Amino acid sequence: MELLQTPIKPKEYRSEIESTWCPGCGDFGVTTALTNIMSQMQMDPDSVLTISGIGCSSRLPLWLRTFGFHSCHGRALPVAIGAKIANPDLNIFVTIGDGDMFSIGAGHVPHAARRNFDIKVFCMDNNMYALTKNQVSPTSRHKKKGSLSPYGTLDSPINPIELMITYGATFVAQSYTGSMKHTTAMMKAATEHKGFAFVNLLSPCPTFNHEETFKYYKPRIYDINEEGHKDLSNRMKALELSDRAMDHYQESGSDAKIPIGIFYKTEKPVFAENLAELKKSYSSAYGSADKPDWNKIFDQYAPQQ
Amino acid sequence: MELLQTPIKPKEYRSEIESTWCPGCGDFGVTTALTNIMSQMQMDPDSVLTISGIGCSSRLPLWLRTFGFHSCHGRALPVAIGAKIANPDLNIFVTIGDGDMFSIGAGHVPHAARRNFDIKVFCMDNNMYALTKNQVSPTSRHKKKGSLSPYGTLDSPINPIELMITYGATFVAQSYTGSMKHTTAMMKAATEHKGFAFVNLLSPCPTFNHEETFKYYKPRIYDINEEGHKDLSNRMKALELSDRAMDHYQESGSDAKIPIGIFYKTEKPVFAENLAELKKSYSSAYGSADKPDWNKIFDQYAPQQ
Amino acid sequence: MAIDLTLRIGGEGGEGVISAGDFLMQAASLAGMEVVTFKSFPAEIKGGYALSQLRVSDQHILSQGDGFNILIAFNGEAYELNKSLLTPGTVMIYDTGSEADFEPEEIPGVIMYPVPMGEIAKRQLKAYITKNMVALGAAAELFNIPVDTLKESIRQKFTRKGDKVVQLNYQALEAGAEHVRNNLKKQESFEFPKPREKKDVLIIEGNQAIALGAAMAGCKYYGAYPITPATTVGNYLAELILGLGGFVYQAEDEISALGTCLGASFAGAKVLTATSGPGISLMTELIGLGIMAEIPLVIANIQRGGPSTGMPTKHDQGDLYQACFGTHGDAPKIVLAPANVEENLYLTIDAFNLAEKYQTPVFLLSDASLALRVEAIKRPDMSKVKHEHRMTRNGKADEKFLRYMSTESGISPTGIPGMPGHAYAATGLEHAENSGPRTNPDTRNLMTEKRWRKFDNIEDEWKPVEREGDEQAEVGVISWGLTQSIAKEAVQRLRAKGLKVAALYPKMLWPLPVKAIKAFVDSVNQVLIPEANFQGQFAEIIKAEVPIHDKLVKLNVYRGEPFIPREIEEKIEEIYPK
Amino acid sequence: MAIDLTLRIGGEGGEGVISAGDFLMQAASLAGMEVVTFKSFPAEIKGGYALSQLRVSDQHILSQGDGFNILIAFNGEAYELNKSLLTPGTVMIYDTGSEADFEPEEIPGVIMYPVPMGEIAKRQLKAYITKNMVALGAAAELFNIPVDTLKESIRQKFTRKGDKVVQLNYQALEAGAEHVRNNLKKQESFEFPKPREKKDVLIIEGNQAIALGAAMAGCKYYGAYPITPATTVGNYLAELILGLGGFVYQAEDEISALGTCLGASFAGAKVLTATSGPGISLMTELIGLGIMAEIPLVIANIQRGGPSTGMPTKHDQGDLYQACFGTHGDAPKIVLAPANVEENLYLTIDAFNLAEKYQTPVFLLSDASLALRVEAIKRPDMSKVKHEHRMTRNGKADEKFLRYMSTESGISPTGIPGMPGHAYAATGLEHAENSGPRTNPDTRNLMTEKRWRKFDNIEDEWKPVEREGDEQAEVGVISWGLTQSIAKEAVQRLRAKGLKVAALYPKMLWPLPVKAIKAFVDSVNQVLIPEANFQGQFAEIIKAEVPIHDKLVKLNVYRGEPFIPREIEEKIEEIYPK
Ligand SMILES: Cc1ncc(C[n+]2csc(CCOP(=O)(O)OP(=O)(O)O)c2C)c(N)n1
Ligand SMILES: Cc1ncc(C[n+]2csc(CCOP(=O)(O)OP(=O)(O)O)c2C)c(N)n1
Ligand code: SF4
Ligand code: SF4
Ligand SMILES: [Mg+2]
Ligand SMILES: [Mg+2]
Repeated sequence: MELLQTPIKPKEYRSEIESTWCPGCGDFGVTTALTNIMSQMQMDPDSVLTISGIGCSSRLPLWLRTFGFHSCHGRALPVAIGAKIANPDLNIFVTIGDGDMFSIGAGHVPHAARRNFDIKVFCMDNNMYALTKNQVSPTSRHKKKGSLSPYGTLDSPINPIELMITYGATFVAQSYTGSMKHTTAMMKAATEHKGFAFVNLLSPCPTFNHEETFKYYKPRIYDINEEGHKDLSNRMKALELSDRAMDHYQESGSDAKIPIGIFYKTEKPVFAENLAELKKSYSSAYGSADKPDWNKIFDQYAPQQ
Repeated sequence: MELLQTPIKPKEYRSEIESTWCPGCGDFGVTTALTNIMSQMQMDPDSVLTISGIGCSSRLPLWLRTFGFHSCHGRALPVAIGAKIANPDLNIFVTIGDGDMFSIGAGHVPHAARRNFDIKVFCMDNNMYALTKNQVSPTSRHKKKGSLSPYGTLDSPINPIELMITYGATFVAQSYTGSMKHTTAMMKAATEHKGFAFVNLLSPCPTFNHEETFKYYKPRIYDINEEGHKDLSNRMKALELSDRAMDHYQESGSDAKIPIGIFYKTEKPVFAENLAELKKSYSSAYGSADKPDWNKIFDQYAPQQ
Repeated sequence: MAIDLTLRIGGEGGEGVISAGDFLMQAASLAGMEVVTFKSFPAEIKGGYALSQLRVSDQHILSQGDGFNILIAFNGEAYELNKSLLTPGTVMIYDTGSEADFEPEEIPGVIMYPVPMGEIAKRQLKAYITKNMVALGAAAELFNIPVDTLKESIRQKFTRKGDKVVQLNYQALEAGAEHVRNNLKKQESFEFPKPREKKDVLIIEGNQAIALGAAMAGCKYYGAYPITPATTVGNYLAELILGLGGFVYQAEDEISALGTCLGASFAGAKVLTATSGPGISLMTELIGLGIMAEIPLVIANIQRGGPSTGMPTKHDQGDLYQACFGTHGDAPKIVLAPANVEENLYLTIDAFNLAEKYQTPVFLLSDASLALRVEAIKRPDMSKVKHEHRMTRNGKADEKFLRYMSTESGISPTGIPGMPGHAYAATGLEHAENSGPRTNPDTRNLMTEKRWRKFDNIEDEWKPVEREGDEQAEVGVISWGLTQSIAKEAVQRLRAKGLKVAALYPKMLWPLPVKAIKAFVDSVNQVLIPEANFQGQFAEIIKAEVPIHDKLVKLNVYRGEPFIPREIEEKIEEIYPK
Repeated sequence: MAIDLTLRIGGEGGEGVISAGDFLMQAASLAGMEVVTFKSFPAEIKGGYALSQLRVSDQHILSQGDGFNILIAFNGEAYELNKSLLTPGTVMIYDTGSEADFEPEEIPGVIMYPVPMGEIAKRQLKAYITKNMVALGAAAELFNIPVDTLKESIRQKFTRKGDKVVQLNYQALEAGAEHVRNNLKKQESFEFPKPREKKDVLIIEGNQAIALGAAMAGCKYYGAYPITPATTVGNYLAELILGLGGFVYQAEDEISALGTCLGASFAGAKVLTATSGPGISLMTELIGLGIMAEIPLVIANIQRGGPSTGMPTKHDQGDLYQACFGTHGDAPKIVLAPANVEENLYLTIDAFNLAEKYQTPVFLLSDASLALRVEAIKRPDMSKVKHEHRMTRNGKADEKFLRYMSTESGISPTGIPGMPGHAYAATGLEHAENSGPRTNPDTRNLMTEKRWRKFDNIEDEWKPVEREGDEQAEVGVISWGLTQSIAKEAVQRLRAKGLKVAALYPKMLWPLPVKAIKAFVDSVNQVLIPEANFQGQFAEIIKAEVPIHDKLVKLNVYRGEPFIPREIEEKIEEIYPK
């Protein structure tokens, strides 16, 4: 492994493993934004752990010269939580897809969010399953066609933004990988936030998704923060805003705008803080945690007289 | 099996299998309410399928003389969905616990709700895991003690009402098993609703939970519908109301009231309707669905000239 | 003399490697030939090495063959990866000219036909994507591939894209042929079999056969979650089943998928799910519930390379252990494995019937190669297809219904929601005959024995084994799944050479058909068990029941590609007494 | 003469059956006796039949014993369920009077002591819940149980509830004793061993030993989801581990639990999870990830009756197959099984060390009975406990780091986040030495072989087998887990009788210690394999590797209760050459 130069340049955060993504894939923007941010913040790549599940998007950690864990489909969050509890000093990015996060991984999300782990979750939302060659995902619009529902799905989509706010995430934003500037800004704001941060990245899949394309998004996107949404800790307002985030999916409102920007941001003690406090209260239980007095421990099990 | 008399009395909906619940368990109220409702509506017990996962609460189907499926921990909803798709004429009740539904089963809930299956979900929420002898659940208050967190959990609770509205359930209510009248009313309204209906039943566990007891709830409960919440299809209002449902958990607001009643109710086509329509459009693909012309099917695979 | 020709196309995924192979397949069967294909997709969505191979003959074909006679190399990678197989007598058509990324060495004895396919497509036809058609045209000209039928299959594929597209492809085909006529001289004698009378066949892919078999068996519910290489079972079923009154449900994960199957089966439907190793792993708990609650289920595992995510697009037979032993507790079930596309169809039907009869989950073990293999199979005769239905009590509504009555056969009449007088609550808990939870030792013993007794005579009730070869043989081969079709070719070659060789082809792997295996083992001096997994899982399972330790020779590949017949042939020759 | 006394208490859950047993246990070890307990909880939260049994001796005790000498029956159900064991020479203390729900028959040779325990508790002490203390007091009086130590253990338990509660319990104890003094006459000669010098022991329950072993091994992370009978491992660890700088994380399900363990281990921590069959089933996919990514993990499976939800509180050894073969693909791992509480502790430590050394998931198979068994074990000596740590490269930051370097041992130096120059991305995909995904046959072969090679010599590197008995024996017993402790008692009894019997006690079940088993089998004429499962899972696994088919006799119970020594003893006598 090459020694790093200071300052570390974005491309030095890239690994020797070559990307297998299709040309034009929206996810390239996320990789670029992430290496840019790490470079801007001069993060030590050996202190960064990038975790994913399975999917096109979930390949991202492989392209990085940070520690990485390309785990199983839907399991990035549990893996991230374990790593964060074991070593709170690590900077943890979770880079996954809409299917990975909201379909097979859906059961983990509320619990990760409500515990406010200091983890940054970047969801590359291409509104479908790409790696398995075109099925609908939880963020697919009603009637979208997929290989298992060629007639157009009967399902209605979830709303990732609204869900994450409801779950208790302390930072919730959306961006669009067609705008490198906005994507970088959102991912950076998330990275700088202390707590569970979620950014939904509208990230087109030119190979399979011919509806939600760059061309589709470009004219519809508007920046809610620029257009006045500033009261970021107002949960009800954030919910109201997010309620309209999927309007463009309604057949009736097909030219509805698509909001990007920070919907919600609040401060709350992170899990590691609560845990550190708890540990402190137990730290002298057996002398010291590092070099405990084992006989003191064993005494607890000895018959006493 | 005994022949049923008409009209069928509530106790005829009980099976020969004896309950193993502790005396005083809140869940008895749910069993009683359910048999009452079935009797009031004169439901044919052979057309009823009661499905559960694993937990004290999940034993309920065993006490009933309906078809029942006491499945695996967290899996009641998928089982219910499969049964409903296979036979849309069945009346399906899902009777489960807070842990079963919102912890291990959490990943299934948004998907069941957004698809609007015509299923009634009665969650017996005792704010903890009882069958495994006292651990915290997703609805446990911050700092609640459980066997795996004897110091008081670091977690913050989820809000079941708010989640279910966000997920797209078309009927969302809360009741309290200390009031048989209200419990029956809510469960009946849910049963009469066409679509995915959820009732959170505050159902004390006298054996393990010495905080959220009947005594705790009684003075705090108030009926939101009686106190003016009538605009049931107003989603934002329902969210606002539900946002305050857990205020009593806050240390600062410990004498906060606890809302019961219908929070949200809306009409939306149920899954079975969408599916029936879809099937209709394919019904003559091979002559008829019942007696298809198999050679017409095989021809699709034959090399054609 | 019989013609037996294998043509391989290799190139980058997205260059039309697979579709070129498909056109050849179509054309060959339109012309009445026997055909078997072998395909391998890259793990990448775009790019990566893709392979499509076609074996054609005027005789019945068993396997994909040992290698190829003709290679069409679209790019340098295809050339590099196949170079070692370019032995004297083989032929290579390869890309050359301005668009080519490689220049092959000369290999003595290998006939080389350079065709500037990329260049012709790009310069002359202004459509680089027609490169595969140019190559096909060249091959057609060289090997006497019936151009009319080729055109017909192209027309069928592209007709909905408009006539312009069809014509463009025709032009490319012609341009390739013309290049050959003008520039190359045929230097060998390979050619396609002559067109002959069209047979009444269906051209079916492995996974498609499972879908069709399920439909034929009366499957009305398919609950699944997408996963390579199983997804296409559902793709093929999605619209087909709607026309038959059923539904394909895409669940949020495999646990939910199987949960819905359990619910649908409980409600009376015949159900299928298809997945691969990671999905089976997630389903493990609910499979156990199916076993305990005695609910019919058909679970197709289209195996891929494991463990973990492994090699999603590659051949492997490594999930047998899991199928037999993956669930916690003593958990009886049935495991079947088809050897080819036709068996995929008929064993799927058998799987449904066994599931209904024994009220049990049934595994169907296919794999990534079989999933993609295409065969022309005889048109099925629906009047010969039998349908089993789970036994219901059909008693009077006032008789006491014991759902789990401990019958002599171990199979208990069940009830279906809606049937009067059959109400019962299924449970994953140990239970008494009336389905109420119970843990006392007597009930436990009764129910455990009942669950196992169901399968006591299954080997006799359903003859799940085929045998071929000498009655007393020097070497006997036992194999399963796709490897059977390859072993069969090896065995037949050796018998043609006069070696005393026999083979046993079990279609049911669990419960192990012990009698048949014992009898077979007794009739041979050595037993060879070739398997595409590291541990030799079937060999180990057999060894536990039949003491073949001294006679056994294992042969294992775990490289992600199936055996070729020659490997098995050579192994047998090696151990054959000299 | 050696004293060996077994006292069983049976009654309804919630009546203090278990706590009465615990007080006796405490008192007996306070008095320096040897003790082993056996408990069985009902599946119900309240009610249902509960059993607590105590075996005391002045000698070392191996198992729970064959039955009991003394039964204390709290209710009619306890009497009914134990009636068949009331053989001549046994004693029953039973509830009588106004609160009793039964009236026993007279059984010839059985000594009966009626004690109105419920009545005394309710009428005299106005506290029905002291019924168990009244019974204890009666027993103490009859069998010379040291009352001071009994009182001491009662005081310790109730002191935080206040002196009033302690005194009430003392009174109940005394009331029971007084009833005996006034109304009954001792008619037999059973008595507790004499108090002797207190030994330096710890009184530990099965699951507690796993928790303590984990703490001693350096475990810093425990991620789990509650499930009977595994939950208490976490209960015991929750505060202990905090004092050692670690944490118990209650996840939302078992998949998440193991996911967090993988993350924590990847980040460098030593990790444990404990669960039971249904939890293992859910973890199956992620166990495969641990194998593929080569991540140390210790997974304790506290087995219960399966399949499915089965019998959550009952003894069973039915999850061995799943531990060895449950994951899809060819998936190497280590499986250990402790025979008693002391081994629970030390094998847990071994499990951590093996996980670190071989960079692999390690299973520890305990069960519902062992989970609850209490033993007095020797105080551990921490200076003798060894700690293995996974090998890290510790190379220069500018040297190329190949995480999955194919070394001779198959074990590759790893890196831990935070270490400079070790960054790599773990993946469940098949990968090259540098951890990049790769599917070509050569890499696949290299990595598959590397993963298996790790375990080639494990049997020699770590002697995981004990043997006892005659060097050449007529009957050799092979057993595993809790059954070992029972088989051991049977074997020792028979050897005392002069039979030529031997036993093999493997502590590692997978990879199978083939050499030791082969050698053992060669040294005996018949092999008996007793197991608490239906299929005889370990016997089958052995048969696949060692051809013992002709020598083998299986003995299986699957009733939800462990073997008793006499069953094994009698089976050996039955097959022993006459
Ligand atoms: C347990 C399991 N089930 C299914 C799969 C197959 N699979 C791989 S990726 C994927 C969906 C990916 O969708 P998404 O997360 O949106 O990622 P994308 O490819 O769209 O970036 C599926 C179903 C798997 N790898 N593991
Ligand atoms: C896969 C699996 N994990 C864990 C368990 C153990 N378990 C049984 S019930 C339960 C929690 C039940 O909580 P809840 O749903 O709230 O029901 P309650 O007992 O409180 O009514 C758990 C963890 C199980 N049966 N299966
Ligand atoms: S298939 Fe779509 S999501 Fe996947 S790499 Fe290609 S463009 Fe990106
Ligand atoms: S433990 Fe609690 S929830 Fe369970 S049956 Fe008893 S009272 Fe009800
Ligand atoms: Mg996606
Ligand atoms: Mg609960």
